[in-house]
Amino acid sequence: MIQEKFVLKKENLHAFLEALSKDMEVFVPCHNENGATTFLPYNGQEIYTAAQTFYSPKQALNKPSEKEFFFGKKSSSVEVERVKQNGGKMIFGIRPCDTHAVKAFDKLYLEYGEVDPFYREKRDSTLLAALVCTEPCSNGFCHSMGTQEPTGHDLLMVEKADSFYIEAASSKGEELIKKHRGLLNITKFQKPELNFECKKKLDTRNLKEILDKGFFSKVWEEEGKRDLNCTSCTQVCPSCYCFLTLDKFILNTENSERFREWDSCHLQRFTKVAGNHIFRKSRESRLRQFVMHKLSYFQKNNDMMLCIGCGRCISVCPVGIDLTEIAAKIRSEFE
Amino acid sequence: MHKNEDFCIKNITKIEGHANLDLKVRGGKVDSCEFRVTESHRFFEDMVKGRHFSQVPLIVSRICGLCSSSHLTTATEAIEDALQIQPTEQAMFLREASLFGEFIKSHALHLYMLVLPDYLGKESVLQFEGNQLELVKDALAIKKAGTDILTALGGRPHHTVNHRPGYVTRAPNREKVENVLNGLRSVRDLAAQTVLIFDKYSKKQTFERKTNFVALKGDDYPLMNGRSIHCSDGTVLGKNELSKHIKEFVVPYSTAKNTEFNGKDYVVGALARIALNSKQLHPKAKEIMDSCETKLPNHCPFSTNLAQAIELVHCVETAIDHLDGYEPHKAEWPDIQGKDGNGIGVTEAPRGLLYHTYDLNADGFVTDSNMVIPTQQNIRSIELDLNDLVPTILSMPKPKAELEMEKLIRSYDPCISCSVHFLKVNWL
Amino acid sequence: MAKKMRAGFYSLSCCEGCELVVFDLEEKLLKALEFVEIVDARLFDGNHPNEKLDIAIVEGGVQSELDKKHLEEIRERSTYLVAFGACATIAGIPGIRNSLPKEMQAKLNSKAIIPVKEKVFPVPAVVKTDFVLQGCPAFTHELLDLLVALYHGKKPVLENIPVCKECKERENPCLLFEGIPCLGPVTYAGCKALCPTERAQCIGCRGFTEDANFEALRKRFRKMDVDERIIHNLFTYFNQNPFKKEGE
Amino acid sequence: MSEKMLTEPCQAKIVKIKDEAPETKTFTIKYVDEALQKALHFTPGKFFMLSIFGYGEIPISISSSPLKTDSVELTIVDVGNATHALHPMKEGDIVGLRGPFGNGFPIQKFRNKDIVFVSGGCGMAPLRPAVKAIVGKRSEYKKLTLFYGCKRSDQMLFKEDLKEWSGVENFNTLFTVDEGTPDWKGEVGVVTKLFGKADLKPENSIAMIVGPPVMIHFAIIELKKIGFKEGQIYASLERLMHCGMGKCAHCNVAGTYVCTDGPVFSGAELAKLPLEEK
Ligand SMILES: Cc1cc2nc3c(=O)[nH]c(=O)nc-3n(C[C@H](O)[C@H](O)[C@H](O)COP(=O)(O)OP(=O)(O)OC[C@H]3O[C@@H](n4cnc5c(N)ncnc54)[C@H](O)[C@@H]3O)c2cc1C
Ligand code: SF4
Ligand code: SF4
Ligand code: SF4
Repeated sequence: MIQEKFVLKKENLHAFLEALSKDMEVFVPCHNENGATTFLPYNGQEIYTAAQTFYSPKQALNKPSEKEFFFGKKSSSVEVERVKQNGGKMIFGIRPCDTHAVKAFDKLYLEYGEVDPFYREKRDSTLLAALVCTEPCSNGFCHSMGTQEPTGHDLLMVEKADSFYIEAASSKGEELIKKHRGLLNITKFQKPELNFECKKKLDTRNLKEILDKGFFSKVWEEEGKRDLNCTSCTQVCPSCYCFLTLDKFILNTENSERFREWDSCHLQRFTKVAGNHIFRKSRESRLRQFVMHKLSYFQKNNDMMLCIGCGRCISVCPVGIDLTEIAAKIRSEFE
Repeated sequence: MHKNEDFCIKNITKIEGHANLDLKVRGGKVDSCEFRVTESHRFFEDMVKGRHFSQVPLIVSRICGLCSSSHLTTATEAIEDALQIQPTEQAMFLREASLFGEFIKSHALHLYMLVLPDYLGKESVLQFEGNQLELVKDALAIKKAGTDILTALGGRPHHTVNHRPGYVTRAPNREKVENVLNGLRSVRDLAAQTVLIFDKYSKKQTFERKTNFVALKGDDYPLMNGRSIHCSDGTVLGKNELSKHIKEFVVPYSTAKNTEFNGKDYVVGALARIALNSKQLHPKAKEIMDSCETKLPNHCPFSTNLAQAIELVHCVETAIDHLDGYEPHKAEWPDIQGKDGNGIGVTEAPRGLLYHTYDLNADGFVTDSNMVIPTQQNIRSIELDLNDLVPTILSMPKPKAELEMEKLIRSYDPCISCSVHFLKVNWL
Repeated sequence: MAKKMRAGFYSLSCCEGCELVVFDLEEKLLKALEFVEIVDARLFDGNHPNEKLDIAIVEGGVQSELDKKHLEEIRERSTYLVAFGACATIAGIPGIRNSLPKEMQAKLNSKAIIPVKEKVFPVPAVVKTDFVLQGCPAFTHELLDLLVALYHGKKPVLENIPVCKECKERENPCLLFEGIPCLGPVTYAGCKALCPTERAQCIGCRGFTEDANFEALRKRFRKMDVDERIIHNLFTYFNQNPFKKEGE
Repeated sequence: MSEKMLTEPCQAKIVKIKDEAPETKTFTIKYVDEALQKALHFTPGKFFMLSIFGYGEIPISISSSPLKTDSVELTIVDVGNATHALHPMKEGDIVGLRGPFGNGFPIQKFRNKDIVFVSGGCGMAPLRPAVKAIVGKRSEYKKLTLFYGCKRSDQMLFKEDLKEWSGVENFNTLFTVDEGTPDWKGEVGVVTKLFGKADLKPENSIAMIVGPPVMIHFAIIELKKIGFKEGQIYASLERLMHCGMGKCAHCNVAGTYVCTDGPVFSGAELAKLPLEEK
């Protein structure tokens, strides 16, 4: 491990990103052309680090629709071809909480049960350059979720007035620093104390047990009534991963492709089987599935909460549904 | 063929909308000629009543799929007139560019898909073969250049979504416009080729009937923002005066209103525009027009197609010049308050002069409206043309004569959906 | 290799924009013609009223007895019938007429040359409809997907997915937070959130989803201080008033 | 099982097709790659993700005996897009197999017990491997009872097997239909009505239930009435699935994954699952 810490002057930021972009696709936090903050491949645009991005960096790993297989029909066989995933990516400036979302993906796709080669291929070539938060964000509650420190990152960065402090956090990160040392200055640097308090809180003590007990609580019904089921929360959540697979023929040929697409537990089709039977027909049951998956269910197989406390679902909800409030209400009812 | 003959062409094909033609010939002369629009009434004038002004353009754009931008722009202009607001520069720029897109789309489809089969002796483009297939590809390419303008500037090829009275909700970035420009540049030659094709067919047409041309006039070849309305009989009107000169009336056999200008039939559309504004054509269009064997303006209705082809060149060239200077501005979303008043919008749609007027109440909700639409203005002329044309073609076998009549109708590019927008019924 | 599908295009009362989108397939149109044969379409062809069809694509709503007869006759000779575009699927803009005062309707009918029905009906309200393709105008990519699917014997279904889902996939800022009433949460997705991406509100051209929570959305609009009349206007843009009480 | 078998559709050839009932066929399928076929082993109750290329990937239970793995049988009802595309397929056609997935019935644990099989409709398909495995090792188990209910008699699956099983020593097979037809001489009514006709001794018994949700629901209630404990009941569930390996989360029922934790659940587990969520 290189023990030195480095500093990247802000005037060198673009040169640095440019240099990185030569080897990989670098996703940076920025404004997209629609005016929202999100992560996009670097192409010289202005970097946005003032706060957490509205959209999470998950599109860097899982796009809304991705081709997984090509099936080529031959006279007496079908050629099954796994579509190569673009390798060589970095998520630059990913926030600590979001690195935990990546960790949740890793646990699910790479550790629990069978390894998913589709995700592995994308993840293996992805580096994380975490940017530590120094101020609380509007709806985040990372302190409650224990996600204020980054995890699984390759570089660690802290933003200062005119520079970024950078340190390597993995051997891959180290290589990167070696390679681009020309743009970096060595510095003496103490990692700052993260001594801010999140504005929002979620009491996680025994949360799983309490929520499981509250499965039939009235709270679901009340909240379900005002739920639009617009799926916005599942779309912006950095750790929502539910997907479906979809086969499509290529025009009138016998060849076809299989896509993986984001699904959302807020939709009726999520549990619809042949004969149009829908297991979760009511709004409340679908809202409950979302909240419970985040705060309770995921732990069963993956030993961590799926919610990493970024607060995006709260910021995005048009009708102000807030999972920390739901959890608190159920706690008060069932503790 | 006999001197007495009944023609009844049902569901005339390759025009937009449903119409029949009933024509009786007695003693070698046309005894009665009824262009029957059979599309049901569509009541737009009433449907916009009670609607907030911001929603009106999006509703009336559904009058017609082919010229939705024209309706949208006209309504927007009318509402701005009523509210007495000045649209942002960006909005004006994009509106004008969208109209070029619409003209390109509409003319390309009409000329290649609907008219050309007549001249090539085919029932439809679907039966084109060999070299003719190239023409289909050309048509789709030109049309694409037009729809690309609309898609880039307005969100989609039909029924633009981002234009609002006073502003645009979102302007495209330069890159999108760059793509559009590339598309336009690549069809320059195809547009010019279109003129040659239709010159070839037009010069064979000898039929003429003198009519009155009416079109908008302005500093440029005006599609919108015209300052006045000119008429080939010399009348010059401001847009407020138009309603006094245009008389709408209903005929008992058709769901479309007919119109008269100064008590006479008249013609709007490409031919009228060229007749009145040829000086303002883009130099490239002008040059190609002058090189044609068919000399425009003339009074042959079939020449409309040639005029459209020339406009195609004009629109492609002007759109290139226009969009080349595009700079996206910072988005402005002015807060526009309702206000009572009456507003008039007049533009040139691909098929001719288009006129909308709205009355708003103090909160900006529509209380009354009226629309005069190109096709309804031409219907009278179509019938009168047929009166003159039919006696000259009676020697032909009946199917051939019928085809000639259909050709004449198609040359006007009638758009029936538009013509049946009305509610107010004033019985003759 | 399956046989070419025989298709017909029809328009009832509408602006014919949907028929035009077929041309927007552009180069794909020529590809599609390799497996779809257009045997009856007035706009680009002659009339062939007796052809049997595999698939009839109908745009426009039913406004008159004439429309109704025409539609029934089309249904008769087609295996599948597709309602194409908002007028056909949900009565769309012409459907605004359905909420006009009754007296006006009566007055109209007394003078109409083609007798109009007192209401505009969408295609599924008149004949059995196999598929609906939403949108005003309908979307080419969906038409192509449907044709490809049917060619291979697949039958797609319309799922209750709101526009917001796609809006979020395209990473737009939500208009509801800018005080603009947007119908995205209650409207069928499939347009890739076209309007919100242009920063214009969704006006519901793809129809309301079956499980839409209108009441919650109306409350949200009221919270934004949107004029009641505008809210009413919005909910009745393309769709029949979801707040209508029995018997109204 | 290799990663490949579980994570990508492997080509398999249809070698035999048998009409089982209206809209139901049994397909005998073999991996194209023999090595994969050799590597295949499964317990009864497991399922495959079956790819009908271009039409989709659907979960389908194995319906053949686990004792015979040189090919597998899948019994499939024509209900939707994928199944509809599969039905007209012919011998020699290629489909894709991914799996097998799921926990399966722990029949090893059931040795030396009385076994009760309860099945409804096409639920017989996932149950058949269990019956076959148990009948194949008849001496290891005690008394066997099969209750099988169908809508109509012509919809009964595996008629030859049923006949064969009724001849197996100490195997009581009882059938019922919802709608009687003139040629049907047996019982009419729901499957739980049959329970009283067999001499069930709950003490040393295990019940395995596969069928539609309602049937499972009532079968459990009735069995409990007779004296079955939750731990003696096993049922197989059905949910929408897109991956089969606990990743896509579609089959998640209150935190339990039907694909990895199930599809077979004990009565005790089922009692904790809100099967029909409000
Ligand atoms: C563990 C398990 C075992 C099964 N075993 C069998 C069997 O042995 N024989 C049999 O005939 N059927 C079985 N089914 C049901 C079978 O999966 C569905 O009938 C099938 O998915 C319908 O697909 P489709 O494309 O024909 O129907 P469509 O209605 O067109 O389905 C569309 C999509 O919905 C999904 N889907 C629909 N119904 C179901 C369902 N019941 N379960 C899971 N996904 C569904 C599929 O992803 C399918 O691609 C089983 C289901 C499960 C969960
Ligand atoms: S559930 Fe909400 S707060 Fe938790 S990680 Fe997802 S978006 Fe963030
Ligand atoms: S802008 Fe409209 S469609 Fe998009 S998320 Fe907001 S409400 Fe939904
Ligand atoms: S966003 Fe709404 S109005 Fe716009 S195209 Fe989509 S469904 Fe239609």
